[in-house]
Amino acid sequence: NDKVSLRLNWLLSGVHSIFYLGVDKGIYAAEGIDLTIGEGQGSGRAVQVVATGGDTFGIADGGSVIAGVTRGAPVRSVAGVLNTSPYGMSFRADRSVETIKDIEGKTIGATAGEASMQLLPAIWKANDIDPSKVKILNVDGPGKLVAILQGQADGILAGLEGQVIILKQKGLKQKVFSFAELGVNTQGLTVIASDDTIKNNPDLVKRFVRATVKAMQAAKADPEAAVAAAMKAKPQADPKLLAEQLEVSLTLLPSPSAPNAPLGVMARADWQRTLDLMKTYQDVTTDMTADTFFTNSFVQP
Amino acid sequence: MSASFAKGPLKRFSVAISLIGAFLVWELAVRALGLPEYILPAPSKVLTDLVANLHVVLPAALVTLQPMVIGFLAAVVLGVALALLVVYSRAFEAVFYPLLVVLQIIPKIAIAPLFIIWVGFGLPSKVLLVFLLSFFPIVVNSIVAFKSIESELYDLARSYRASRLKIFWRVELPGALPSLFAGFKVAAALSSTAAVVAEFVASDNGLGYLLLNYNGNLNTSMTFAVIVVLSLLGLGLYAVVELVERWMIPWHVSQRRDDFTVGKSPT
Amino acid sequence: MSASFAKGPLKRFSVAISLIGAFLVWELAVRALGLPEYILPAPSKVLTDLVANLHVVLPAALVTLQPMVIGFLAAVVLGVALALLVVYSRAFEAVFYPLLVVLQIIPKIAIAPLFIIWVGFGLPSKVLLVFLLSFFPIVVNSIVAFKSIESELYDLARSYRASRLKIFWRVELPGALPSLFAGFKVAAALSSTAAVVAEFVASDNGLGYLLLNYNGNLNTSMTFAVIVVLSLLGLGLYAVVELVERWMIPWHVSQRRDDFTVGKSPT
Amino acid sequence: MAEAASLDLDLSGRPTSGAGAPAGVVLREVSKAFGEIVALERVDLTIADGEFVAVVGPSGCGKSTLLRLISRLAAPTTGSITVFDDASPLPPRGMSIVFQNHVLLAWRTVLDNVLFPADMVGERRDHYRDKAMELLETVGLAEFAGRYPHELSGGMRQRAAIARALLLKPNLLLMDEPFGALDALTREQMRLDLEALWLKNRMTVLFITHSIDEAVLLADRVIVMTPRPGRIERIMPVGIRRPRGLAARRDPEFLEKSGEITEIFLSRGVLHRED
Amino acid sequence: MAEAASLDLDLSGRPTSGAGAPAGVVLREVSKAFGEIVALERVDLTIADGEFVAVVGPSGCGKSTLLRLISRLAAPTTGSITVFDDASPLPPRGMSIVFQNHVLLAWRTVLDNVLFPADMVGERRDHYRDKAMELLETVGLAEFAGRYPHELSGGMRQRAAIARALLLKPNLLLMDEPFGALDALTREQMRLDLEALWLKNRMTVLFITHSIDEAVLLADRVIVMTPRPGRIERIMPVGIRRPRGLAARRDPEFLEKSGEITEIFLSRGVLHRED
Ligand SMILES: Nc1ncnc2c1ncn2[C@@H]1O[C@H](COP(=O)(O)OP(=O)(O)OP(=O)(O)O)[C@@H](O)[C@H]1O
Ligand SMILES: Nc1ncnc2c1ncn2[C@@H]1O[C@H](COP(=O)(O)OP(=O)(O)OP(=O)(O)O)[C@@H](O)[C@H]1O
Ligand SMILES: [Mg+2]
Ligand SMILES: [Mg+2]
Repeated sequence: NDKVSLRLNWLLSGVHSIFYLGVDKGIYAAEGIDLTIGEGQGSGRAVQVVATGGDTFGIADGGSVIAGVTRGAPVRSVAGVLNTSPYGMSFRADRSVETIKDIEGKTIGATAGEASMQLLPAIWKANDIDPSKVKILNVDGPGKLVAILQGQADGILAGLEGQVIILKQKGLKQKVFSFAELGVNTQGLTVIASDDTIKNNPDLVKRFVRATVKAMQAAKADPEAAVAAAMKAKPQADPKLLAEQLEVSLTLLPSPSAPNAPLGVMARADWQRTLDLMKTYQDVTTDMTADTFFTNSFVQP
Repeated sequence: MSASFAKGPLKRFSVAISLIGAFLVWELAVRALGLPEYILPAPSKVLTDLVANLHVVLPAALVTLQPMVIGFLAAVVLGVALALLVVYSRAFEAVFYPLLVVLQIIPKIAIAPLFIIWVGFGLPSKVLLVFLLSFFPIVVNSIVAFKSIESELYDLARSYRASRLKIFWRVELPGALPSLFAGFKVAAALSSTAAVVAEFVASDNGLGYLLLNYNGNLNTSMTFAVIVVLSLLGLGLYAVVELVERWMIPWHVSQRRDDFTVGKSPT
Repeated sequence: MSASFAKGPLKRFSVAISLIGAFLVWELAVRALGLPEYILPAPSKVLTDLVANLHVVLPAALVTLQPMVIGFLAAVVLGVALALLVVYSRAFEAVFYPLLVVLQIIPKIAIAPLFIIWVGFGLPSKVLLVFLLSFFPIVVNSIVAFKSIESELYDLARSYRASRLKIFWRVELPGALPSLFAGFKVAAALSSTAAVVAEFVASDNGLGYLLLNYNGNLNTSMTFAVIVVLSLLGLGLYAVVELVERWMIPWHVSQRRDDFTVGKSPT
Repeated sequence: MAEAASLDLDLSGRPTSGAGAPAGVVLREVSKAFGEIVALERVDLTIADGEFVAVVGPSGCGKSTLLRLISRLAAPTTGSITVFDDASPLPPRGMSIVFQNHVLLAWRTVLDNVLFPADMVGERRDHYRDKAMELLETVGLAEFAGRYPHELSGGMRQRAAIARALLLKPNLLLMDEPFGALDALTREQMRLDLEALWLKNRMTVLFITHSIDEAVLLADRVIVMTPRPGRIERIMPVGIRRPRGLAARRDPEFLEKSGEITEIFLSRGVLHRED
Repeated sequence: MAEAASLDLDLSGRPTSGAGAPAGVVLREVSKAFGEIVALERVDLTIADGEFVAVVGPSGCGKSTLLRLISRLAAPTTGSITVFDDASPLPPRGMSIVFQNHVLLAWRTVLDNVLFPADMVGERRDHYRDKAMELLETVGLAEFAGRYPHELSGGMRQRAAIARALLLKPNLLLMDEPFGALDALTREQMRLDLEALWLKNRMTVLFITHSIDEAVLLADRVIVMTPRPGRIERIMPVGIRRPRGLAARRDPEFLEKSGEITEIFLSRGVLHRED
């Protein structure tokens, strides 16, 4: 059996229970893979660690893959997990934000450096919003939650499968917009591997991707089992939270650009849009094409 | 007469009393102000949650304790050694001391990700971070300590042609202990913070990891529970350092204040 | 003879030389090992990027400098004052010193989000965090400093019925300066880290904010550029503290080593 | 207490007792113990205002302890002390002490050390600068005014401490072996200077010394103490005419009194007559 | 250098010069300056092995500096020094010093302070415990063996330092005003004890004192120094028969020699003849 490690993009959350389920049900083992899962500290970190060979595979969002690859990190996305962007905005229901236009004059909490914040200019542009009328409050993750709960912020940037659910659990009535529906869908979470692994051990990648797709299917079929598998590995987690997060994540698996594509297959359009947005709104300059960053050859042999 | 006030068992009591007092004030404040749990949970809630999750928190505490203690001990040994080099060798002082200072001033938290890439996730990078965060107070205090030793004591030792090693063990070390311990205490107090920071960046277990989890989920009462446990670890290390201090330097002025009349000045 | 080696301009040179040396080692390492930029950018690249973005980094540096300096000064004043209370009043020592220690040991980084709620966004919460992170080394060192003052000096002052205030200004403070400055230095070295942590938690400008942004974009070379600037701020504060020390205590043993023969021991 | 309060108005700092007879230092049944070590036992002593008293006694007999008690820097274990009719536990106003081990401030120059008392009583240093330089001249340290204590020899440090004690014209001067680190001749000179100063100012002086000759040559009365636990063995008045100067060494009373004190110590076994 | 190396084999630590005549301490044209302050100027001095030499001179004339140079704790500005034929700049083997200000280790009991030299030369403390207690007995501190220095009086500290210096049977004993903090009688007793010890062991002794009498009573030769810049004014041999004991005070040579030294100082203006 191949000893393989997977670096998650963040601490355990609902979507990750897919992988724990895969281990628990022996899906990876059946492909001859002995998998260890390690939680992570952001997609960027996962890109760095996979690029240097610290871990065999990683989970990272499309933006981080582009940022890394354009700066020389030898990695590539080999399978899509969340093909719909999980980025979103959540508002307090009592602040009368009915349409996205109502955001003018409001204060939203965001964390410096978080990917969704850098896409805000695209949101403004796509929805004809005057950026000078929106006040941004910069706080870290937990601070954001407190700010909206306390009413210091009218809304926050919140992951659809993450903080939105936490806020719901805290009893907050919210009005949620997803970036995808606001016209700014970027490539969501993907499985990445280093160029080395892809070149020297394509079979391993193929087996890993195949198992991952099977795990996604298994999780769709039995979300409760997935949560149970995650709880087994991480007993301190909150099963109700995981279940709700997973439920939302499962709705984000397909891309709106290609709603009927098989699980794991990424849409070039999503990558292209992500790349364009980053070139326009972030300090990414490159002549690389969208195909440099991903390949569907392992999902669709 | 006031000399006997805070001594012996009463002294130890007073620590407990002031802690309990602080907890009471906290509980009352939460109730009186009706603070929601996600802003400041009541200590009673924190305690019940902590007890309910002991099976998770205790193993994590053990995981965190390791880099804390190892990193601290490394900082003590290497910090004192570096200070000696700085004090003895002008060349070393000229070349490496600035680097030490720079190393300290660089915000380790910002470059912590590099450690992971270099040293890997887990214990080694945690130990390294704890060491880096806590060795500087030791170096600085040790330098002051060694430089403050009266030159007459050196003269006495040298008049017997004592070797450097003997001078170190019999004159410099005992003479420097009071200031050395000031550095050890600051470092001990920093080490729990350091361990948790290390786990923020480079770990998937331990109290820092739990903290990130609970914090991310806005589970404030468990966040506080972990902070309490973490603080207890830190206090434990600090208390051990203070105990060792009391045991090693019973002769120091700061320890024998009875015939010493500061603060009872007549005017 | 070796006494004159590291003095005067040479000493200042040696700082520069050792820094330049460190940069050279870094550059060579990056080239020799062929490290990619996303792991460790070469200093030359960092420098050019920094220069290109000075218009962004400099204003941010000014923003960060404020909480750093204000928080540090607050820590100096309040830290020394608290130490005096601990040294003078047994009651205070018994009740509040344990709380001080606990306050220090609690990982502030973990409860930083709460500060924002309590103190508000922006400068106040940053100052508070810098203060909390840097005042403890000052308190501990000050306590040692004040407790180590020879009781004979107190006797002398008291024999003239000197007021507490006079004893403080004329005896305790000058006598305690060497140890006080050890604490100040440790605190100064911590203050840049503290400011950046504060900005991580809650800020929409400053170097910490830039750091988060560049880090998020995997822009390692600008990340390092910001770290360099941040370190320079910290070094600047540290250097100011050292200058003040040299100016205030030219008489201290640690400053007059010329007729002092440690390290040139014959054996 | 009411009396003490009213005395505060007397700016000379030297109150006189109501009855008109000037009282200096009065010790009644004073004892001092450090744990099991009894340093002083049941000492009764009265020093008149303006009197010059010397204390002699074997090493470790409690002389320095006696000085600390009178200065109120330490409290007696039992017994009562009044200084200038004041029984309060505060150091008396107008007191100066020369400590046995000099006690100079390492961070001040010699001149600033001599000016230290001015700082302590809240007077402007400048007013005393000339006086301080004059005193340094007297003790032969004028050249070293700008140096730091660590640059002085042992005897020079002691002289600096003496100059400091004289800065504010004390009316109670407590000296603990003030000439102990001086060579015989500098010592003789300092003795002459001190006598001259005393004749001019008539302050109350308690002078601890380990030289019997010095005690007899300087004092109106010599207090002879026994080995630990310290008690007063004898109080010996010395009537030699003043100024005594160098000539006093040839005075028959000098020879007689110093011989007598030596005899006391010999009889006490402080010195074994082995030859 | 070759000679020095071969001497290392002499475990007695006291080499003799090749010619057979024992050489103790030799100073040639030795000067020492601290910045502008010239402490010693062109000092030439030879002390024979086993000789007892005393140094007297006014306060600040450079006596302590002379001791530091001979002990090799400080280097001369110019000139050369050999000790037991050894010109290396290391402190001589078998040397013990009594420093002017005692220098006790605050964190050690009196007994452990006396045992300190054993630690320094790497001998087991236990071997010396009896010897140390005996020495403490001699200086009258046996009771205080377990106490810390801050619990001692000034004179008691000095006696502890003397006991320490004698622990290892030094063959070169440098004493800087060792009896300065002692009362006249304890001092006399210590003088007798020191003479007895010297007669037994015949170590080379350099004895700095501010008592002319003490110098004449103890020494084979008395070195008289001038005020700063310190030079040797006169070297005066003292031929009084040994053991000198208490009786020596009545010896005509004692009176003659001490009078002569006093005259030197008087003529030097150390003491003003004002009456
Ligand atoms: N702080 C202290 N703790 C314990 N014992 C003390 C303390 N101070 C003094 N003593 C003891 O009190 C006794 C008297 O000491 P004191 O200093 O008064 O002697 P002294 O007469 O001045 O002697 P000397 O002439 O040697 O200076 C001594 O036995 C000493 O050990
Ligand atoms: N470290 C130093 N720095 C500057 N000057 C010094 C230093 N040590 C000694 N001196 C000077 O050297 C001279 C001689 O000092 P030394 O201590 O040898 O005198 P001494 O003869 O021992 O005097 P005393 O009898 O007072 O102890 C003094 O004028 C003193 O000021
Ligand atoms: Mg005394
Ligand atoms: Mg001297």
